Amino acid sequence: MAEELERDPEVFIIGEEVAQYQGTFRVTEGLLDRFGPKRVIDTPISEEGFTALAVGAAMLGLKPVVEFMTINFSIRALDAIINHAAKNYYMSGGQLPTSMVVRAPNGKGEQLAAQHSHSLEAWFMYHPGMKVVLPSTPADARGLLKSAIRDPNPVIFLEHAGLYTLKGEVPEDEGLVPIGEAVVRREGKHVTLVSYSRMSQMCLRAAEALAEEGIEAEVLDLRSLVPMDEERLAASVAKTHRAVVVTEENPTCSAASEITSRIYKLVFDELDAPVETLTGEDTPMPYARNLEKIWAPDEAKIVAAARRTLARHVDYSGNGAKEGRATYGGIGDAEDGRRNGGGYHPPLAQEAR
Amino acid sequence: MAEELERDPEVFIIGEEVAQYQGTFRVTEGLLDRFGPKRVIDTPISEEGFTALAVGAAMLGLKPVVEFMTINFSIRALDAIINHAAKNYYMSGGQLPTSMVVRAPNGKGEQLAAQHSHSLEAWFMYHPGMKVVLPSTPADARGLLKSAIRDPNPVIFLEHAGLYTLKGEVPEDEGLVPIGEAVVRREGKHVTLVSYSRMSQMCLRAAEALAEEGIEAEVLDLRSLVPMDEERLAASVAKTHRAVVVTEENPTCSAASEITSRIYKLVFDELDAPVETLTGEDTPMPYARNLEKIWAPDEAKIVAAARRTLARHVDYSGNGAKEGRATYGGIGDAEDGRRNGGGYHPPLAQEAR
Amino acid sequence: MQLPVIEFPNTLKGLGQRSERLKIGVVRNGRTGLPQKFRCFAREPDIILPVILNPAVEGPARRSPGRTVARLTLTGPTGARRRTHLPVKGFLKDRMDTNEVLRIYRQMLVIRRFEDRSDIAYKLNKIGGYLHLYIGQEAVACGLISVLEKGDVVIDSYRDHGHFIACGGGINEAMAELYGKVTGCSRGKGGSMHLFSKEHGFYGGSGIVGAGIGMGAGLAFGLKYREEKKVCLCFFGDGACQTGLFHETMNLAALWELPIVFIIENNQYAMGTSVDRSSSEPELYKRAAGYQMHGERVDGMDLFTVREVAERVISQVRETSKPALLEVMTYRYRGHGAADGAKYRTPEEVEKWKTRDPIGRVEAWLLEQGAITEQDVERIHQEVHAEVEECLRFAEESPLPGEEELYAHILA
Amino acid sequence: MQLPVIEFPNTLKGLGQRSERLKIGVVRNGRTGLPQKFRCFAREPDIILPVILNPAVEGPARRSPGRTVARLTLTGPTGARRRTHLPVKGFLKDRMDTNEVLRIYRQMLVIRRFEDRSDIAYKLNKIGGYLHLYIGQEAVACGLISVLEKGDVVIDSYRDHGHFIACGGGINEAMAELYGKVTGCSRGKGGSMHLFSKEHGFYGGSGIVGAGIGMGAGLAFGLKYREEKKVCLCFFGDGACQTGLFHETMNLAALWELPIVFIIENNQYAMGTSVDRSSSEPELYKRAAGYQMHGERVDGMDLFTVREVAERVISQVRETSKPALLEVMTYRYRGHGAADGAKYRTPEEVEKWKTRDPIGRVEAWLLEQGAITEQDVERIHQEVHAEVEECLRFAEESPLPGEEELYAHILA
Ligand SMILES: Cc1ncc(C[n+]2csc(CCOP(=O)(O)OP(=O)(O)O)c2C)c(N)n1
Ligand SMILES: Cc1ncc(C[n+]2csc(CCOP(=O)(O)OP(=O)(O)O)c2C)c(N)n1
Ligand SMILES: [Mg+2]
Ligand SMILES: [Mg+2]
Repeated sequence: MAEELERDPEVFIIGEEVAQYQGTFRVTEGLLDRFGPKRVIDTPISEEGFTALAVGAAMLGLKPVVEFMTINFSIRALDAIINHAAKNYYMSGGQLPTSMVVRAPNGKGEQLAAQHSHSLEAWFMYHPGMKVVLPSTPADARGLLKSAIRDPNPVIFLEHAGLYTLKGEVPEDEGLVPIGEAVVRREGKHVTLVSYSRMSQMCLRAAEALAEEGIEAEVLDLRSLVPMDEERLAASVAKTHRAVVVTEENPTCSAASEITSRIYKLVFDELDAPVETLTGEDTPMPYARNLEKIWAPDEAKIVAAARRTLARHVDYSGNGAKEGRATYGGIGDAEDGRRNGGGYHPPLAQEAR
Repeated sequence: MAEELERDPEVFIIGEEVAQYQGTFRVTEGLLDRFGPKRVIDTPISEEGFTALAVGAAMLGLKPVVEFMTINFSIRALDAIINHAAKNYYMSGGQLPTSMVVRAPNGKGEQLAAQHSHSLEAWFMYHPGMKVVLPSTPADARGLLKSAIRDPNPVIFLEHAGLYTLKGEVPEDEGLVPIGEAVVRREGKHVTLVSYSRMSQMCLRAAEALAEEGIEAEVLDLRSLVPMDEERLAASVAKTHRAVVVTEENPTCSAASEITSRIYKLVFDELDAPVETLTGEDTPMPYARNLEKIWAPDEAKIVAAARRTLARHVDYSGNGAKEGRATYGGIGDAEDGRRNGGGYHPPLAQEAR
Repeated sequence: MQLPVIEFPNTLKGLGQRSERLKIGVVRNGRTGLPQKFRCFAREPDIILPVILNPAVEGPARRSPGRTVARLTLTGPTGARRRTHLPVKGFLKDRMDTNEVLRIYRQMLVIRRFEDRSDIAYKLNKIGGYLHLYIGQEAVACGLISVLEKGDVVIDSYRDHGHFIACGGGINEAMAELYGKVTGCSRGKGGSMHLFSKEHGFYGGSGIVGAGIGMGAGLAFGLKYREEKKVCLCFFGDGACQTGLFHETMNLAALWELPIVFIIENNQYAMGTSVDRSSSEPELYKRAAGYQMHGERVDGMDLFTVREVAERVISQVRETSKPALLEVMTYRYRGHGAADGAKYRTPEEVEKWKTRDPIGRVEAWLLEQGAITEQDVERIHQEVHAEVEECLRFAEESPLPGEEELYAHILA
Repeated sequence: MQLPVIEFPNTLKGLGQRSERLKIGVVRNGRTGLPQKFRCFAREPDIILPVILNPAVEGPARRSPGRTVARLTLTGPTGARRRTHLPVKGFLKDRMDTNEVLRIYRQMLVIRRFEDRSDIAYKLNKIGGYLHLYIGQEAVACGLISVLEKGDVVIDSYRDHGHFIACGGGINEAMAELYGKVTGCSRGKGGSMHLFSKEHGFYGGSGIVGAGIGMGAGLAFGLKYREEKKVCLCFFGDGACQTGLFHETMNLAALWELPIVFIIENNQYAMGTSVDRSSSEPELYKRAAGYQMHGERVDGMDLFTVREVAERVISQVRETSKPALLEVMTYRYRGHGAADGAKYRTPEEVEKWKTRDPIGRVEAWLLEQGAITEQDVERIHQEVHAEVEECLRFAEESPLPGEEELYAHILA
């Protein structure tokens, strides 16, 4: 962020406790000292007010980076985001692009209970006019944030408190990461694990566990949900013929549902098993530690879901498929269920262009 | 509504212009005269305030019926609905059920442009703790509203301005319609048209047009999205093997996406064609009459989508399916593409219980 | 309402330098006995003495030039105080450039005619959606916006035709927008509630009550950020004052000293709800005090009053970069939208307000002054009519937006 | 702060019946010369004379019993006025039942000990999520809630342990909730920010700043709807006053005359943001005027002051069903949450506030009065410690919620 503040004097940061307190999660640490109170601005608890203010400043051409302490508090500011930031450009017939970034930690923390654990990507995705970006590594966080700040559109930039302590290499150069490109974090051929943000780290761990069982899972990190990289998504699933979508949301009308139905739309005929959609449970987030643990997707659940996609015979007789689970005792057998051992690469991805 | 106000003195109506003005869409006409200002209450333009107030009253045991002039303005009140009405029961470990109804016209009007044309069912569906109900006939509107008012939970009751003028029979008795039951509005065997609210009327018209071409479409009106009647949904699609989901939303992370991915989850192996998902376009709502018309799903688009589900060969050789559109000139041929002429009724719906 | 201009050089002696602004004093009008709070400051070479007026009382409106005596307590920058009373010697309208008055008069006429004709077009189903007319309130937008400098900005609610035009937006583009044509200012994609003209510093209408309040503060923030000494005028309704965003924004603007004038166009109703049914404090300007912000009530049916206050307050906001809240008392002659019969008001009430019609009064004054003749009036009306007919023709004949417009301007 | 109780039967003559409330008069304290606004009304048999106190000034706190003279202007129900000055003859604490004081003293001790121990449990990772401690603010909840009747209700923010306990909620259920155990008041599903006890009229904490303000008005609305003559106490922080919901609710409550007391616990900070950095009007109670609502500042470090104001204001709200806003000046000794080091405050500032510790002062007074001995103090402390240890044991040994709890209580 400091680099962007340095680069463009019209970039400013605004939010609760971003300045003197150095940021609730210390993301904005040191920025006040370096750039002063004109550009790093503490606000009262007026989410709608300061967000609408940022939208107005963006209409004038400034580049606000709005921080919500957590995404949960953006609920108070949705009108400014949805009805104005995302629509002014359209409603004005192109006169007023709104270039701004809305940053916040999104998703569950640790025992923060029902009101403080929302994942809201699906809400933002529903409305056209914004990009929705969710990095999962330090390099992406930096590279995507830079791209977001330079983007002429409103960009919803959702971080994850569970990732703030993640260490990783960050390139020395500009390291811009373009918005809208998914990345294969691990190659595989038997099943694609589709995710983003914290869950893509979880998928990597699950893929390791699966590898021990001889299942080579491909891990696709979408990184951006709007725009979604349908090309890479289709290519990967067309290669593996199976997909597990993993997110940390509530299940209904979620990004996971959307990704799932997109996969069907893109590669219906390539699928050998129903897409497994793995989200949090369809409950408010409980406080109790043991319940919260059950709530969230984890390595074991991902492994189990991946196995399910593999544990089914495909019957080509035309009488429809049958669940194969009953006849398969162990996952070692699952290999048999796969067609051509995953070696079949249809040219669908290219066609989809 | 009058009947419920009569029945239970703890029911009251609160919203902008519901009393003296007789309701923006005259839905609450005459209620002020009959029940007085204690129970039919005009509010200032304070959506968050009066909604939170209603939530508090409901915590005490009263039965508020909150009206938003249109659902668009509920965006200001989402914190009260999502974080309190829907979660107090859970967070209090069962101490505080919140029995209230949130009513509003939802969906597009006529040329109301980007800010006044939202369909927000998907947003409410995302969060557990509420029911989401969308009637499409006068009898349902009455019967479901009564059930909603008597329901011990928050019920989001989404009407449609385009349906207020719809005339229809209303039973003379209590006419309660239980929440959570879909209804087959028209029987058919070739394709299921799944929808709710205004689009289910549109589907009925499309089904008529399809019938002229010899295609018998089944029209399923979900009526309630939370809870969703998965049993009837699965039964119908398992019967027809094809589905078109029609809603008046933006496409991404929509109720339509959710219904689509549920269909796949429920009856993956029964499907002979990808589910066609037909929504509004992925754009803010334009004002211009001609653009607004293109934006929305209509009879012709539904007919075309239904045809697409039918216009594909299924190749049982195991080499994957191919698009059949190229070889089919007319829809008359589509019959050939169907397996057993739709006469195959798997017992899946029963199994799903 | 007369706005006296007073010279009192003697009074200034001992109070500090002439060129500096005097602190506020409390003034009672000795003649009428009505307690009126005047706020008073010195300008070279005049002292402007505007009046906070409650139009329900209408006292000061009946005073005539030269007959008023005001008793003042003046406090100078040194803190020294002096009591005095002064005869009122002149009025803003005597001081204002006739051509400027004429220009605004004509602008108000254009707005009214534009609104009248769009109402008809709406009823003929040429225009869709909602249509909120500005008829009756013209002096508010025209008076305030007329004192802006280049680079100042304006933001508004959905009742936005008048402000768009007052900012200099073309009526062709406005009418074409209402018709949903691609030649409209927003390419037919916004409609009545979403007129925009970045070129003229008009940052649009919004259909969400109160939304412009928040964005307006953002515009002002931006102007200050760029150190431009520009101001933002932010127009909204009495109903919008009951939204949470009003409170949050007033606080932010005062706390951060943003150069913005919040203008409540108090037309007494929010749809069918009168102010006393929606506000626990019906004198809305009083809420400014809770933010340590300057607030005052203004008669919005009189162009000269509006202009007077506008000159004073806008220059004050520009100089100090401290926000102000104006509650401008006005009235919409028509229903809330073109489809609203407005049965919640009595015909008498409407008629009473019409007797104070802002256009009629300026017209009468121009005639009285001999600045124009009855013939001029006739001619100007005809010109305006022709102009508006032309914009209807323009809108009618313009093409619809092409299908490609549906997906244009979503992401930049 | 001393709260004088004054008898002035003579003064009442000619002002109307004794039993009726007197209108507010303005009082200046002749001795200290500090301008203090006293609000004054008659009760049988005493006149209560509470003080609006700015704790920064701390003038009245230094007066000692019997030495104060207050000059009053009293206005009776007939409108007749009388000027007088009166010696202060007594104090609330002389009048208050010692047992009641003792009960509240013990309650404050329980809260403080509870908080201290939960802080440790948090650091031992027995408690998760956020933990907002109430240490330092005990007199606010205890003083106000102590005057409630059965059927009155309370609603709160996330800093809710103290209020839960003051309402009568069991500390076992509270601690078990913090531990996430099924024996917790919310079955372990709410945690620290979501204590609830419908049984004791405590309608919970909420993690969303300001949310309880709106729901509190709803509770009050319900009480009035049922014509129950009950009131709602609604507690929230200084930070919450900058939310839009504060404004919308204040307006609704005043407009509809809801029986609610809004209580700002002004502990000077919202997380790291001091009031003057978040509010354009740092004297928050003044905003009440913008809603034509009664507002006043109260010293929240003195139990007797709080209790005094509580008695007067709550009974007034109960009778008139008009809301009131109290800004209670207090301080949290710890950080915002148990994880916050609170570096944004100086140690001197914290120490200064601790010298006015609400528990210590009541303890001192009880000792002075001879109501308790040093030995009693020792014993009470030990009892309280044992009680709190017991609740920790209870929490520790209680079972976790079963898996079936995950899907329980979503829909009724
Ligand atoms: C948030 C929101 N709530 C409700 C509405 C519906 N609505 C449109 S205009 C209006 C009345 C506004 O009145 P006021 O602010 O006084 O402006 P006026 O129409 O008098 O110019 C209402 C309630 C809306 N557009 N937005
Ligand atoms: C809407 C919202 N915004 C931000 C937060 C994060 N937050 C939690 S407590 C707090 C400070 C509140 O301060 P105040 O109202 O003074 O209460 P106090 O903590 O001092 O008791 C903030 C900003 C929140 N919980 N909800
Ligand atoms: Mg109005
Ligand atoms: Mg605080």
